[in-house]
Amino acid sequence: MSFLEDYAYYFGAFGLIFIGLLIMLVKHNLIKVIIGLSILDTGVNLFLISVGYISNGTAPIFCRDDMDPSRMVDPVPQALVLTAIVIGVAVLAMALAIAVRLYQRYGTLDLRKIKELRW
Amino acid sequence: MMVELLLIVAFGGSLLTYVLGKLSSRLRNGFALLNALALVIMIGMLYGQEFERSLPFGFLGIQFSIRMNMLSWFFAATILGIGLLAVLYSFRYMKGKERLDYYYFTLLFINASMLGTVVAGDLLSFFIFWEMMSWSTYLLISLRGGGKAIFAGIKYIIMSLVGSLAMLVAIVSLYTAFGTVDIGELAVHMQSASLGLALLVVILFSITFVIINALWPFHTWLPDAHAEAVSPFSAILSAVLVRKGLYGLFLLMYVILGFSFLDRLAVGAISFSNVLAWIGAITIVFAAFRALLQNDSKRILAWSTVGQGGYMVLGVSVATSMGMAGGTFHILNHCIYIALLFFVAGAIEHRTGGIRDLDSLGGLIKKMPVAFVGGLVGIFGLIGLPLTNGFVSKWLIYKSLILEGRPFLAFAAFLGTWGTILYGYKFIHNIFLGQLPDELRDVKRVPFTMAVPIMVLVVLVFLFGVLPGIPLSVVNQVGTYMGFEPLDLNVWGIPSESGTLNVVNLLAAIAVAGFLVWLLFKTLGRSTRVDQSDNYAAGAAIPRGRYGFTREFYAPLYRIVSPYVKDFPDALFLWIADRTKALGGMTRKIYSGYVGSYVMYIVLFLAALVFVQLTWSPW
Amino acid sequence: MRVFLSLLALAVIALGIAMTLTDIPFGKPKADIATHYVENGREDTGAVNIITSVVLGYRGFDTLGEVAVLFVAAMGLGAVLATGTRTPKANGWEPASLVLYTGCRFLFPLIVLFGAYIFIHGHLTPGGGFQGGAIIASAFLLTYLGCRGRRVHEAWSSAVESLGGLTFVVLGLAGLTAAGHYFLSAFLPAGTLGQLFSGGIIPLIYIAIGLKVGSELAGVIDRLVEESQ
Amino acid sequence: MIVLVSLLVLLMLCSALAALIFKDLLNAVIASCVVSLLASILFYFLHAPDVAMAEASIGAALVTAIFIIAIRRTRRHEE
Amino acid sequence: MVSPVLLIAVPLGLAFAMPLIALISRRLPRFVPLVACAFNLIVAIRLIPTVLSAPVIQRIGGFSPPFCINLFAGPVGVMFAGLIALAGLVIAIYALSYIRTGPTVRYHMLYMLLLVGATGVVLTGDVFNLFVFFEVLCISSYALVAYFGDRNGLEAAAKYLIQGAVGSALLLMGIGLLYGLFGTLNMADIASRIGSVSDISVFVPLALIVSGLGVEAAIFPLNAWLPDAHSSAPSSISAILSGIAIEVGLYAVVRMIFTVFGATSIFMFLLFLGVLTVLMGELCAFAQTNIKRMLAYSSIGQIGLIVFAFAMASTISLAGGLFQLLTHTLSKALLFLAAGYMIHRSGSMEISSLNGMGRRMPLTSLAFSFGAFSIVGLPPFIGFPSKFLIVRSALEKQQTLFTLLLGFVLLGTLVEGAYFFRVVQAIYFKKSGDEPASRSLAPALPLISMLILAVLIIFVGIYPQPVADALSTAASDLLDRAAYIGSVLR
Repeated sequence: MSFLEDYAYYFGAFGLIFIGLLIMLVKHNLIKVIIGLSILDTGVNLFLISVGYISNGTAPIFCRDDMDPSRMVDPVPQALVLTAIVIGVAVLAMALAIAVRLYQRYGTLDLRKIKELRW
Repeated sequence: MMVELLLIVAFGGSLLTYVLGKLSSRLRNGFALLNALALVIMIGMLYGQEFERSLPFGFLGIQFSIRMNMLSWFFAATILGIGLLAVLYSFRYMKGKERLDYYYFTLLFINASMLGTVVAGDLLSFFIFWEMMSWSTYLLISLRGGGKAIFAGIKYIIMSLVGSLAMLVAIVSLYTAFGTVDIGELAVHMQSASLGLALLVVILFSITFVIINALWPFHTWLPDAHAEAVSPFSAILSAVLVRKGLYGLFLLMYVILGFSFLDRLAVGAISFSNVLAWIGAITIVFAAFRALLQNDSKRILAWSTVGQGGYMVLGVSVATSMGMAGGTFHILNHCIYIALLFFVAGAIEHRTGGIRDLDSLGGLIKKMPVAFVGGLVGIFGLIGLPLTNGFVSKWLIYKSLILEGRPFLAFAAFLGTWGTILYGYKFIHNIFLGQLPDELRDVKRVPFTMAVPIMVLVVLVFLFGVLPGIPLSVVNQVGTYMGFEPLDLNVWGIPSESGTLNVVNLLAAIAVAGFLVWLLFKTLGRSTRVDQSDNYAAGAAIPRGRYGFTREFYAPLYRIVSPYVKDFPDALFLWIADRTKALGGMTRKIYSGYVGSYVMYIVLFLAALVFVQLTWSPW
Repeated sequence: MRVFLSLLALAVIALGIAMTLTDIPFGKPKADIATHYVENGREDTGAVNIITSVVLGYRGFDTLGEVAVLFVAAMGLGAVLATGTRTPKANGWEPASLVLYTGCRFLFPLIVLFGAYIFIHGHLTPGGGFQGGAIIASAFLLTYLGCRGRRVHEAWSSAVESLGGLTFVVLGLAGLTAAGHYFLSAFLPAGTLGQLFSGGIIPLIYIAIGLKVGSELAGVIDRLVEESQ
Repeated sequence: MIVLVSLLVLLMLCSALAALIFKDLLNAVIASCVVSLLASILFYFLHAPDVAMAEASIGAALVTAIFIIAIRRTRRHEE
Repeated sequence: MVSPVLLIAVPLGLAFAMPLIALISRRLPRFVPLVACAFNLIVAIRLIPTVLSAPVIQRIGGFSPPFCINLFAGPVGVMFAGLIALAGLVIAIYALSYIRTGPTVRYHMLYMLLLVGATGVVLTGDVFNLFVFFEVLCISSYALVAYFGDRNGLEAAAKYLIQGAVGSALLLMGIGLLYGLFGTLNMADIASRIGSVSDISVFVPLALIVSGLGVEAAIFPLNAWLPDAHSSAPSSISAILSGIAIEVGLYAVVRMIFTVFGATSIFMFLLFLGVLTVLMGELCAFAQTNIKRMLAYSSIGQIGLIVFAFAMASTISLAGGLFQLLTHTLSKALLFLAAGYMIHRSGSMEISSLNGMGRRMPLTSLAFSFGAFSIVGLPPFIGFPSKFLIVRSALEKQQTLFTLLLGFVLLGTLVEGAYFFRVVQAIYFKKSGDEPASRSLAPALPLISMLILAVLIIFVGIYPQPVADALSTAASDLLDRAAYIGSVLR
């Protein structure tokens, strides 16, 4: 039980990261690769937050004055993840815009066929 | 103060020529000539002075310095002398062609940077001027455009880049070892240098100087460069620029290291001077026979430059005072007659509308007598007939070889001279003698401004031939600067116990022989003009038109010799260039265009890093 | 072959990271920096929600960079899609039914109001500029799906975007020139803790960010959608 | 509580694998949306309400919307 | 004393204000990048003297360093900011007349944000802040590579984006691990705590961060995007990417390795990687026929040379590396700008189409050959002092390994000389094809920017002393880890 206790979130986070990387490595369709990218980002964010967790802690917001600061969860990773999620969205939006225009130019999204720039 | 002024005038002059060229071509030509003349006069005034001064500004913590002594004066005089003649010559020669401002700027810039290398007091400024000389030469070699010129240019710049990179590594390793690049201080430090460092420095420096001096393995750029360059520049290129390699060798062997140190490097028979001597010998023989078959007038002269380079190295590497004097004097002589021959070849090319192929020339003796005289005297100097300057220096070199007991080297030199005689005769015969082809009917005489340099050089050939004492006194001072005891000589020749050279007896002998021939010719009656058909051709039908026997002049000889004289270094370098291009073509396949593999490279790189850390953890 | 190679590489990386994770036990107490933030976050920045005090107070420069990233994404999208060719009329886009149409039009103001509530109370309750902006953008998304033809006004959205970013930078520069001469230093009074008007410049920045993110994400969706009509 | 968490984690990984396997891009996008939602719930369990809201509103809603619009304008099935 | 944060805040404010300016008048936004770069240049120049003596620590938000993001304006950082501003200014002048078609207002906005991202990466003292500005830099360069919207541009941008996104994800993972291990994000704070953890668990975040940043810094296996991106982007963008973006990525890698991790044992690996990058870049460039693709591969070669110089980790070698970096920025920008107008004039990117360009565009071809000569490292140009310093630092190690590797690197420069001179030959000495050689100079503005770069290249080449001194203080700042930690956490 205690093993699960410790490594559930890490297992989930790095599972997502490696599945995301696997999609990007294996798949040929550009949209599928971008989906892999989004899963990779979610995985990294999950890992960041699980690093900052305190066992049986509380959310770092003083809704009542008498909350004990020492039991509060680490706020810094949450600040980082807020920024990281929005950066992930920015990259995804840019990727999909380029994918759409690429489809208009090439007529296909299969990366094995989009190989004019090589050597 | 004079030397800094010299450099400023040289470099400033080249820039100013380009600017004036934009205004008017006459102004530019006048200024270029004035500039060259002024430089010659200034170098004249510097004769005999010997000093070393550091300049106010430096480069990355290294102080530049200027150095003037007999050795650098000797080379500076040849540079500026030939430069003046070439500038004078190129007024008329380059008249019709385009991009003249660019041509004059680069010509004067090359002269200035050569002057810089010779006058430089420390190895870094020597290197800077050296590199400026090499890339400006590259810009001038392929001036005429066209496939072969570009190929020649690329070949030259790559080989000179190899040379300068080797020299850079050598200079920097000297700097890191001794903290100074000044030639004087280095000469002192080098005596205590470790053998390994000295060996590295010697090898790297000699690679550079062998390449620029076009000795045997690295000669391949010279024939192409000369054949494609414009004649005035090929005169400078072969007379002076190629000899920077020898200046470098003198600097390395005698000034910095000193000959005693070089012997310490020797391992049994393989000493530095031996290797150099054998390279010189091979160059002489190889170039002589390669020159035989060339059909292009300039290519013959190019191969002869390669050959003569071998003589100089042979003389220098014997390292006795006589050999040294022979080698140095040969630089001066070669400089004179090769420039003369290139001027003649250029004049012919200029007048006959660019024809350089020997088979289609002939009988120009009547049309261009000045060119004929120049060509004949140049070939005499090249071959080394008595009364010409070539004879004296070759005599010195042969004598030192025999005195030192180096029979094989002497034999190689003789074989080389024999080859030189053959292709010298081919040069004269195909161009001037024989029958005049009809398309050359209306060839005009050599223009005056081109005739002047030719005549000046002809006079010099004879002057140094008949009165060797004058140049030899200069050569002696160069020898003493480098630590050799001077030859005892008088104006007319060199008295030595094992056979003196006395030009007076020679003159007497020749005068008597000449009188006898004249007498014989006078008494036995007139020669009669014979019609072309009144001839015996061993039964073959006598051709009505022009006798074409100058075609393939030495073909039978060459068929015997050619298997041994194949130019395999050239083939080797082309093969290497081809292999790098193929390798480039192969390595770029890594960028296959498929994104999946690019992401795979990133992940593999990361996995490799982690794997190495997990298993072997070197860091 | 490709799958095997990638699995192998990922396994090695996983092994490496697992070795590192042994040094980061899950749920261990926070480091000194985080305890400092939690303990005197309220006094330093005046915000009850410590995450907001970290996002805007202690690490405000990150958020400035973050706003710049979103701005770049919006502009980049505009640049990439602006030169596109018109795709043919999207078939199968039949108009929404009346119920959906009126429902969307009714829900739009409510969602926008809810989004505004989120980013105005950024320093008090969970949530902030980014979450409020996203909710506003989802309101615009709803109108695209429901009632066709209603599009965000181009000039308005770019004006709001640039004003939002500009207020953030100007507040920072004001901090630089006015009090304590540090960029983004809290020069407005912190007000009483827990009240709406507390936390110095934090609510102002979050409002600016909320509007900016809302208009930017709406603009992103608008440009992506616009070509398919 | 930890049993619920590990169940959610397993569900999340399965939907991520589903996104890998589905040929139809729309299903893959829906699978990635499910991953986002489950991650948002996990964030809630990790006492990070701000991030849960952000993940839900941006990660689940807007990203999925953008994906669907993009698929609409290109090709639905992965060739 | 002007504060370094202005270097980031003012251009960012101007970038945000640009949409408003665009609403006011269509033609005004084109000049905003010029104003911003000029401002940055002035601020950087005024900062350099104070910074050379002691680094300026600028605290954002008024809290003491480990608890806030601080800008570390050391000699390296401010010099980089000045270089970015200078190159940005020159290329902005060029782009005024080069970028005519398409959404030009958005081009100028993205261009400015690229410069803001670069300046941010160079000045920041916080790891996550480095990631955020790194993202600003990357996303704006993705968009700008796809600016022309043609087949090649979009393909290159798509590939560049995917690789860059994977790199950023790895970088973020590395930062997460660092935070997990040390609980802090301030570079100096991490540097002071780096010893407290076992060896393997310090190495994995280092590996992640190096490969994440390495993608942008174009180190050998990670630089597959560079040839496509730099050859199909608009020329002004290839110039800024080659001139600034990869150098900033390289600075980030070096700052992380030298200062934050102090991983002195990884230098040997970096040494071999640098030599490998040089050989790869030069050999591939040798086999190219497209001019911009050749210049892109030569950028890879030059980056390898700089990594080789940095990996030797002595003050002289770092100074040489920084000097070579300056050389590459100036000369590669000049090469791309000149190539841009030559391609514009000759219609195609093939080297064979550049034949006889010397007559048709004399000044642009002169600028191109200046750039080519200075990249190869010939004396009167800026390339020579930097190559001299690198050769000197390699030989000062007195070890046969370094001399051998230096041999390979010089072999690379030889191959580089070969293919650059081949192009210069084609420009000057080959006859152009059919139509008569009508002389048409490039318009005035690009000529001005090329002139500025050419003058800089020659001036610093002839008189490199002040630049060399400034760079050696910068090198010692990069090397001196304890001083960095001390000045920040005092």
